[in-house]
Amino acid sequence: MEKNMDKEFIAKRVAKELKDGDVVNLGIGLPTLVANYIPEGVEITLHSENGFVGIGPAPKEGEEDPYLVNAGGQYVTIKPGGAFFDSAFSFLIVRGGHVDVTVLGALEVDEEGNLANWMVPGKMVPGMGGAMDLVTGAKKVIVAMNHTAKGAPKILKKCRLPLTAVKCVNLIITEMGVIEVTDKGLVLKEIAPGLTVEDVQNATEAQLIISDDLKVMEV
Amino acid sequence: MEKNMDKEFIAKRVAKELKDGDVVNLGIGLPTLVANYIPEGVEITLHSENGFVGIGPAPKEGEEDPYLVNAGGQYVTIKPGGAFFDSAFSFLIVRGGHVDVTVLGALEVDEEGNLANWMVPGKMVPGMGGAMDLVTGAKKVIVAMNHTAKGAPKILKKCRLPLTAVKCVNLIITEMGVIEVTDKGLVLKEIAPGLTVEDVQNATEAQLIISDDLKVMEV
Amino acid sequence: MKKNKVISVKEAVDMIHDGMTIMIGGFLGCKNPTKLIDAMVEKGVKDLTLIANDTSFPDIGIGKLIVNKQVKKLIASHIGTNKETGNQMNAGELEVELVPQGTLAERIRAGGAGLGGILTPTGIGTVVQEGKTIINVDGKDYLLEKPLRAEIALIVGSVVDKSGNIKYKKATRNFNPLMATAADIVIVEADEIVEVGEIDPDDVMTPGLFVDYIVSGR
Amino acid sequence: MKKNKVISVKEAVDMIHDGMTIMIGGFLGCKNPTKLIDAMVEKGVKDLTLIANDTSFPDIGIGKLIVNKQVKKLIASHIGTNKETGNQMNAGELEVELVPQGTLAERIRAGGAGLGGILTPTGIGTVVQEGKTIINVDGKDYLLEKPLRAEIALIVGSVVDKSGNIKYKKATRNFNPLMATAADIVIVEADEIVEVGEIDPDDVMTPGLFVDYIVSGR
Repeated sequence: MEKNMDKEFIAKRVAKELKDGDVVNLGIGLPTLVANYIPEGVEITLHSENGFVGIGPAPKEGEEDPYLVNAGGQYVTIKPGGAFFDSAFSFLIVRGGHVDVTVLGALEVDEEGNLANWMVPGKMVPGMGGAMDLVTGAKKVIVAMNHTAKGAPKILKKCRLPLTAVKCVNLIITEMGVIEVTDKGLVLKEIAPGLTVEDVQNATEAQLIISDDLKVMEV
Repeated sequence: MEKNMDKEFIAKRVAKELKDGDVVNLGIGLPTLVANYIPEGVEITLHSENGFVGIGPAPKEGEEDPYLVNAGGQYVTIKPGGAFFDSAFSFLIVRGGHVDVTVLGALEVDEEGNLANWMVPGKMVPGMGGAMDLVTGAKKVIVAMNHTAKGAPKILKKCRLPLTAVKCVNLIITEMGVIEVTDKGLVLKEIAPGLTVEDVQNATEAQLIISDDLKVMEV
Repeated sequence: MKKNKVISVKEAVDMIHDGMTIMIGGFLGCKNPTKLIDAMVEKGVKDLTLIANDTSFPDIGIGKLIVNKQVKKLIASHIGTNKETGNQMNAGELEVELVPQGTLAERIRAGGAGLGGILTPTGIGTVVQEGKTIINVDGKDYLLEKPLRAEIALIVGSVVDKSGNIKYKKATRNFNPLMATAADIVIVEADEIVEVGEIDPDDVMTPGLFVDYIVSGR
Repeated sequence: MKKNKVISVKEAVDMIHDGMTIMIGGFLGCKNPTKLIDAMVEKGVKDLTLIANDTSFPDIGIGKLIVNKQVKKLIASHIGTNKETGNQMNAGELEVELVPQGTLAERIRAGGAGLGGILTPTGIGTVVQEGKTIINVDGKDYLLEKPLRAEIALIVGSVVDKSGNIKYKKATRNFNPLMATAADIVIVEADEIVEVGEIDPDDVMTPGLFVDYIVSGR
């Protein structure tokens, strides 16, 4: 699959994890795409960590409101029933466990559910922004990412980059499969069409436990 | 002086301590009277710990608003320029040092500025309400009270009742005088008309230091 | 979030059982959720742990729960306006934990905010510090005060939309927005229920995501 | 409180000196106090310790202070949108303390609220915990995060009355109401200045008692 098709495929699969009524925070990049694929009949509330819930679609050209941007600084809208608040309250929502699902990218994830997604020492140090609070506080943390980076596995035995948080990831969704983080390790629960378990394991440094009930990934 | 005249006298003297622009919290009882004697040209903002600033005068009969009571549960009004908030924010104001002056009664005060005003074990245990936060957080703590209770001194060498806070009182204003709490002890700075220093000391358990610049209390 | 969270007072009180920990909003009877409280009194649910600013007056709001001896343990800042609270406390029938008002607010907020506690100077050198950890930060002592949470919070809202967004009017805000964040189930008694979208997003003081159920206070 | 706190941008910036600790509100350039910042750039005040969520973009708001090398130390949650920040950090010209966004907000709030610190689970097991005290509360580890305060806070307000009461509109609230509580001098850059009494007391998000001066952002 091509990169862009991968992204779409991953985003669609993530969207299926969301339940009616969920409060959801979507990270910048791939995770943002998830909003485009919310299943029929499911209504979710999107949290924007700069200070509101109820993110709506992008505004039409010429209707951008300088008072209304998302946490990435892009112009957005707010849906009826949304609410604005300050940064302390925004992270009361996050840290207090009032966000049902957060979806974000990763540089590395490991067998224990440790996550590294905020810096590469000496290279990229953008800061953690709200990520550390989100993965610590959200009820469910879904990592949505490409399975490998330039051919190198991103799902490792042990993260090597500085962590975002320890034992925080619940589910990993890539273009190759769906992996659940359990006390026993990483369980491959779904596999992308056309791939074998060996394909996935070969692209993964961590040892995968294969679910007795392994399914084909559907989006 | 009679009790009620005492109260009025004390309240008037306390009012002279308030400066234009001060944010002030007045305790229940005698301290509340202070609001009636604010000097001409001085505008203060009254803080109500249940959640607003800008307490106005009592409403006219028939114009009481069940949504608008003070921390004593009495109907009040709010002045133009006032603001409502929740209890956490109300005490952010208090604890954070944003109240310039708090005026409250005492059961006992001592030489170190320790204050006891919230309980008499086995007898009266109303709870501290906001008092502990107020005397800990306000920039200036003024105790306004009768000098003695049933003839017994209330200004002691050391408080015997459970404390509201340690070393918190800045100024004590009674019907007999004005006493400043300093590192060296209690300094009598003003004395009520017609009284001698001995009169005040006799009604006081703590040793008073007499100010070189002792003045007659004027209201 | 459910799209319409409005239920009857009876349905609400059916969720409240003996022995539960309950937060109740309001300040000295000013806008306690009286319909819910009256129904609790009628149901006779008992052995409650109650977290509230005060116990109001004997015949008003929360006060009735005390008079009716439905509360086993009380966490509050002030009980002086309801003599019955003091009587039951002195008789050993009611356990009372008195908490400075600002600390009570901050502990509830911490419970809602996922904080493990807050450090406050309030209570240092008093009976409030008994049994608590004192932590020195940069030369000054503070009490470590732990978060408070409840199984159910019963709060009031002046204007509530059907998704649970709340606007509080005037001095009725008090502990309500804090309690809304710190309980497993949050039930708001609404003075006025409106359609979703009728409250300006700038005016929402408690977002609907915190609210599970709405009852009419009318 | 002064009755009319409105001053000129020049009078405001005259209060800002080399070496000061300054908080600046806004989020990724969304409503930084740009008039005040531009005047700071013009004045060339330097060696600042800056507390802000982020360093915006190189040519917008706070970003200019970085590009102009006026900041000695930065406390922020995110610097990825302004490459110059990273460059100066890597070159050892700028000291950067990266703080999780929720922790940054809570530390500023603690500074305003007179708290000695807060206990947060965020950052446990990461580089954020380096040099900090870990406190176990009821079996769970938390970081003790200390309060932040500044000498001056420069914030924005959408509607500000002459006594300093502020209403923020939409997503412009972010760190502004927190910073308003946590600095010795608070200067608000107002989109609109109105007379006292024009903002409904229910709509005031920062009471005027926190605000020392107002400048027009028009």
